[in-house]
Amino acid sequence: APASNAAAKTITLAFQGPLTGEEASVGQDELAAMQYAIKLFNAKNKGKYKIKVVQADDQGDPAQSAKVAPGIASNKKIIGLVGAAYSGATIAALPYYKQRLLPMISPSATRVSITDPSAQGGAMGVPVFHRVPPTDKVQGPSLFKLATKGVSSPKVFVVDDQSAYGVGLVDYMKNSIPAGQSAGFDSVSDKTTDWSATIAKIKTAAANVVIYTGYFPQAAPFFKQLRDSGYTGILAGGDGVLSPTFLTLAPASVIEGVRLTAGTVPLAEIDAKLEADFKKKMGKSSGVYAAEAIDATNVFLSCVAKGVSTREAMLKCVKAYSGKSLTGSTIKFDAYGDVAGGVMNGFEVKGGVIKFTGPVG
Amino acid sequence: MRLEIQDLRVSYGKIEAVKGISLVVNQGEIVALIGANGAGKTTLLKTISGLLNPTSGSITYDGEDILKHKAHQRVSLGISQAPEGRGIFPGMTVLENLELGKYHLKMKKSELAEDLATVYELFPRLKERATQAGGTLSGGEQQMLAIGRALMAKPKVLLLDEPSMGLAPQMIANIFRIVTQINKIGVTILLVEQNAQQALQRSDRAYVLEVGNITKEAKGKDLLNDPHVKSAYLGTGARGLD
Amino acid sequence: MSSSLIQLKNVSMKFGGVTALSDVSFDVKEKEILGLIGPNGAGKTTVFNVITGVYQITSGEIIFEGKSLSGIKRYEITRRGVARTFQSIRLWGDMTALENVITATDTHKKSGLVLGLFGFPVSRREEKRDKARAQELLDFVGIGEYSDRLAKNLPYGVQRRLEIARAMGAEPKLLLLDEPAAGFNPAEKVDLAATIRKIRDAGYTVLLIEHDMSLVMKVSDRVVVLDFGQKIADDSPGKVQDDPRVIEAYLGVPENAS
Amino acid sequence: MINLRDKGAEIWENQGRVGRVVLALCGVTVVASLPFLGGTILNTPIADYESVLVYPIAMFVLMAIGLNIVIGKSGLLDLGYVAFFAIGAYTMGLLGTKTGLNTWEILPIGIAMAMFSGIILGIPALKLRGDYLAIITLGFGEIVRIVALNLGALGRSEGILNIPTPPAIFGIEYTFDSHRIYYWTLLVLILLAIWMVRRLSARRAGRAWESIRQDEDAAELLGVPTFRYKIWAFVLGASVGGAAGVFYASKTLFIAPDNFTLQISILILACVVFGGMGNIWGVILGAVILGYLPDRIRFISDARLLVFGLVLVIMMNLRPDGLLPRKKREKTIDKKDAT
Amino acid sequence: MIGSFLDQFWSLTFGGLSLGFIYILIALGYTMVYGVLRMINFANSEIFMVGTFATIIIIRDVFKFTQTSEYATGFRLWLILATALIFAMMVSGTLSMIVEIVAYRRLRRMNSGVLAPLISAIGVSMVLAESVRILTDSRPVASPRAMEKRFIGQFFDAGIRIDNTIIVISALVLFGILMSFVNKTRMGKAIRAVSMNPNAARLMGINIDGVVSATFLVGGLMTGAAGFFYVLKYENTASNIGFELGIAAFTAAILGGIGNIKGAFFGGLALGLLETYASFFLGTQWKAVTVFIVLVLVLYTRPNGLFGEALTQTRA
Ligand SMILES: Nc1ncnc2c1ncn2[C@@H]1O[C@H](COP(=O)(O)OP(=O)(O)OP(=O)(O)O)[C@@H](O)[C@H]1O
Ligand SMILES: Nc1ncnc2c1ncn2[C@@H]1O[C@H](COP(=O)(O)OP(=O)(O)OP(=O)(O)O)[C@@H](O)[C@H]1O
Ligand SMILES: [Mg+2]
Ligand SMILES: [Mg+2]
Repeated sequence: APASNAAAKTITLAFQGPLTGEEASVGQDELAAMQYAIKLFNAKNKGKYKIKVVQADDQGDPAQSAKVAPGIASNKKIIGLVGAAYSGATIAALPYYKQRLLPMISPSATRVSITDPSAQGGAMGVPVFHRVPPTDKVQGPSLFKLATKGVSSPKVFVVDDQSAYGVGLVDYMKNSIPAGQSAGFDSVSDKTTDWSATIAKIKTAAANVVIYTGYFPQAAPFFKQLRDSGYTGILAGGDGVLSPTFLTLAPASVIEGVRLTAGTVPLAEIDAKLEADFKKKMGKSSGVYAAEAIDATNVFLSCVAKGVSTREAMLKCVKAYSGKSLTGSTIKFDAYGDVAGGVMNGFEVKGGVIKFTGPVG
Repeated sequence: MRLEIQDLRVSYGKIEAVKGISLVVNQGEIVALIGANGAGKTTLLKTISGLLNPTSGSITYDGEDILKHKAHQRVSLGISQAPEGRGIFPGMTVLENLELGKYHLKMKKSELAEDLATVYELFPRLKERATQAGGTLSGGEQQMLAIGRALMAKPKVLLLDEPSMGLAPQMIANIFRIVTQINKIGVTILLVEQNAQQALQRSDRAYVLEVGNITKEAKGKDLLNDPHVKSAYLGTGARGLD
Repeated sequence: MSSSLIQLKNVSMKFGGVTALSDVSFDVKEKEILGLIGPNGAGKTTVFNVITGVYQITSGEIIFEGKSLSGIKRYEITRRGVARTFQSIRLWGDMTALENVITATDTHKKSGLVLGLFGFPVSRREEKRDKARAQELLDFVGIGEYSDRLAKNLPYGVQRRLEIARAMGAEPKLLLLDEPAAGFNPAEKVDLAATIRKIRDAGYTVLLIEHDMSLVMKVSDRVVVLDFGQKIADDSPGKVQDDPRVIEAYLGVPENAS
Repeated sequence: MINLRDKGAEIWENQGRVGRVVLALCGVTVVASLPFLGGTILNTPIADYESVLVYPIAMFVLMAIGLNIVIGKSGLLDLGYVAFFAIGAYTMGLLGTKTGLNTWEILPIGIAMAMFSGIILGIPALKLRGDYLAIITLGFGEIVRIVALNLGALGRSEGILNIPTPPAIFGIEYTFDSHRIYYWTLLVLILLAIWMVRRLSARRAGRAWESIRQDEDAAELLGVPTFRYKIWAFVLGASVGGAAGVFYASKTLFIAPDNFTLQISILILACVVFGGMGNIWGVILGAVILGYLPDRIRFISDARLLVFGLVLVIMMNLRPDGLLPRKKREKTIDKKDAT
Repeated sequence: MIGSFLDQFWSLTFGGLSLGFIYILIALGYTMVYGVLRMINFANSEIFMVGTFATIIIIRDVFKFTQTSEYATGFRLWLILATALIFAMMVSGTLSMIVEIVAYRRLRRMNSGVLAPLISAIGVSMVLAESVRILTDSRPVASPRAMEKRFIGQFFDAGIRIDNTIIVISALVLFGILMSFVNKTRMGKAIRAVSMNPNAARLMGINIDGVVSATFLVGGLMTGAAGFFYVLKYENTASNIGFELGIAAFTAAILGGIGNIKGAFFGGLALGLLETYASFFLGTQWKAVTVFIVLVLVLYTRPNGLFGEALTQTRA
């Protein structure tokens, strides 16, 4: 990069998510994706801008978030925040960002209540909060639909990981399960390693569709153990599972045919070259929510390119933004900060890669 | 086998408990060490066995500097101690406690039998209680166990810290007999005792220790008649009580 | 004779196969020094343990000031007026000598917590008085100069005396001393004998376990002898000393008792 | 290394009444003016300095003082202290959102709830010793979290939202971002807790706890009602934790089970031991440092917890009794038992 | 519910058993150290975690398996398994000894009580977990499957799978070796002696440092083996798995009576089964609560665990 460019305009953005501790993988992956988007942006603008990223590590914990947020909020240089990665941390941080009007775009906080005017707290994210992925409200029913697609008499067993994300998905899915199609529910700590009991329940219930609403680190061993126990039905999961790393966590035979939903698409599926480039530039393969994080960053960056350099302008610009996501769908935020008309995409693991199977409609 | 201590100083933090002591224990001797509470007797014995490190001075055994050996190595050299407070392993049975006395000898169980029999003969109570946990023994029984255990080690030099403490009169007599007996079979003995009367009678030589210093050295029997010793350690003759 | 302060009635104590006490009965009269002797393992310390509630007796009854002690919590027994020393020293090593005593003195005071939290904190004056009393007790047993030293760093003999002072701190009517003279030289034993007498003269009743015959015979008003968990004698010191059973079981053929 | 504790105690002892009052006032003033030092070297990168003063620092200090009663004073190894914090917080969360009660009214209720659960836990647990007690308390801490995670009434993993801030008191207004006000309020709570602990432990109760810690059997046999004192220690510790919880919930407006993990219990324990178990000033110092450090070293980003761990290892090895150890090395003697 | 429980009884039992055996091995890591130092070795969970990574390194990097590789068979399979097991044990054993030197030794020499080492071990544990997290990019890592998970038999309705069988049998063998090591050699006695009275132990000629090192080594070996079996069964690991499993194994050790090898055995089994049954009956989310309640009940009636000896046998 031309370091000589003294005219480079310095723009500071922030990322908030878990960067250390137990949950670090999610945040580290999103951060890498954000930095990747910035690299691309810089390459395109040839040193016109100098984009700095403040890393606000909240360990995925609301308590940590509450002390980081005021610091980020009062740092006037920061004009946009990618994050927070987790809904709980988002909620804890919101009061501060709202007060200082710091625009935020989350790649992965999907809790409905943040943008739902009828929820407790009444769309508490307005006006600063935006998010790229569709909410649990959209994803829950879609996931169910995708999982049962083509199954003549589905008996669905749903397992959540006790996280707000997983439980939320189940809550919104429940209403859309037709009578007689439910085989049961289980709620399993996200630290679980042995799944025998859950598997026994699934077998007892003679389920032929199993949906896991949680993240890929647990999904892989769960699916593995389930398959190894002789289960032959359908396996499905939400965007928490949709990670390239997921593919490395279980034998190809086990995860063949796993159905997944997400608002976006893994980089490799969008374009294998993109993923290869990512790996080259970032030194590791892209992670879960990579596309979302890139999309979120791009929204800010495109505003920067338009000359935005204050929070007020940024907020305005984000609200007015309309552009294409990596997948080609339109990103445009509604009054509550959700992507208007967000659709869920369906995926299936085929031959060791995650294949896009079209929107779940 | 000669234990020689030169100018030994030992401190607990800033307090010096042993202030430059020199003494000698010759092969085959019984040497008694008497002194009031807090004189530093226990400290001296602990330093010899390696539980404490001196600040200066030297201890040689058989001409060899033993300060460079750690406590557990000194046991292999043949120095064994029945410590103050007995040092029983409370959760182990009497038998296990005794067996541990032979730990450093790496013996098979069968090889224990003979020595075990000897100890049991000296202290029949221990045999009766072979399977009782050491920690539940009575005070005197524990004392017997501690001495028995030290004997199991087949020491060349035996350090006894108040072996008669807590024992019934009959047993005390017994203990001193035992001390003489094992001395006869060649064990060198350094004996710390409050029962100065008995100790001095049985010992070849004796040292008097006062606040960290040696103030007298003489033949045991001679000290019995020393007026100062008499008044300070023999209670002007035990008769004074009657 | 004055009335008995504590009575053991047919007390037995079994540990699995070991019978530590079998059918033992005796009493301790008020303001008396009762010597309790017997060979090692005869059951002397066990007597202390059953009185203070460490063990629940297998059968029999223990009566203190007319009331049975069975089923009473250990600390309650102390509060009723029984305190002991330990054969193997059990001081609170990381407290100073003085604090060891004051802690026991607190026994009879109202709980420091309720008072401290909701009422007045223990007043400075009262605290001062307790301290003074504890210091007195240390002086009384002759170790006043050690009051500021941590108990664990004290020489053995001082620790033994501190055990006595601490037990006295609990203001017992009955003081149980378990081999207080162990580790003392004869001269110190003479001192200790005087101290024990002083204790009695100060109004305590003393039950004394000791192996040093000259000491026991000198200070005791009466002596009870145990052997293999059974009482074999209960009489004045002089008589006990001459009792052939006692000689056989305990004293042994008198060695030149110089 | 110089013995800070003894130096401090010496200075204190050499003062008369007036001198002590002056010293104490100076101390309080310095501490109370900490929020104004945000521009100095003390500032925490990224995280907000004043928020860090409130949570974790002041909050940790309060909890560490509470835990110190349990572990430092009476020697009970409690690995589930966060439970009381959680109970206080959830009491605030539930009552604050479901009833009209305000923070000041809920405070005593939260404390009472925590104390009550302290008794419930204490009765079976305090019959156990050492590490058995540790695992039971650890389990209890987890249970409280799991119950919160699974009970609909407690909001499950979504937690409780919109918890009200305290209403104005003495003309002091509380808003969610008035960190200084919260800090000063916490300071008052901390002073109260210090006062309580000192009042309780300087004299009788302190000695009783100390004796229990060192030899419980001997204590019981010399008339100390050990079980009662242990329960008391537990309950008092719980009350401080509960108070911290109530106030915490009322500050963050939003609580979720994730705020009350076992890690918090462990951290608070680390504060206590790191600072100097049993010595309230040490404990406070420990909590300040361990609360502050992770945020001060945010500039090392990825490795900051690693560094934090290293600091624990190194400092414990250098100062096993903590930064400001429990009182008393004897006046003339250092404790170095050569054994 | 009961009916379906009976249907699933044997598969639940097999699942619980093999989990139980993994608990046992980790619990032995805790118990060995506790047995000699009377301290909870908080870093043991990370020693386990490192053992799982050691296993994966052998399978993935040395024998070059990937998620799409053919399964190994015959001699090659056993060679791989044996290499991985031994390597994991060695790595964990060595690490365990290092932990002792770094976190415990100095403090032990200073007689510092139990809490300082506890915190120092927690520090070591953070350092280990965070280092591995950074090295692995905060991601979970899977072990490619080297061995086909065949069913080698049928017991009532439940299939008996080869990996579970291997775990149970080898864990039993390891346990047997450990038992005889501790009981038959002088070491076992030395360990107990040191734990009861270190100074008296030195007077018996016992080298305390040596004994302590050896127990950490043995505990580490067992924990490392657990890491291997864990990977064999679950084929997954991450920098943060130690914590949860460590707590579980520690609970097992307490349940059985900590410091007691037999206790670790039965505690581990009991916990493995209890967790599995309780998850099935009461819902997985109440598993930990059930375990806690059972633990309280057991300890209330047996304050030293199922097999624990009273630690303090000194009398008043
Ligand atoms: N751990 C310790 N810390 C500090 N001082 C100690 C320690 N142990 C002993 N001392 C002090 O060292 C001095 C010598 O003590 P030592 O135990 O050697 O005496 P002793 O002659 O054996 O007495 P006794 O006859 O009472 O057993 C005493 O003043 C004692 O207070
Ligand atoms: N908890 C116990 N379990 C088994 N045996 C016990 C227990 N407590 C005491 N004993 C036995 O009971 C007997 C009496 O013990 P006690 O301590 O009362 O003896 P003692 O008369 O005080 O002896 P000493 O003079 O040696 O102190 C001893 O043989 C002892 O081993
Ligand atoms: Mg001595
Ligand atoms: Mg006795």
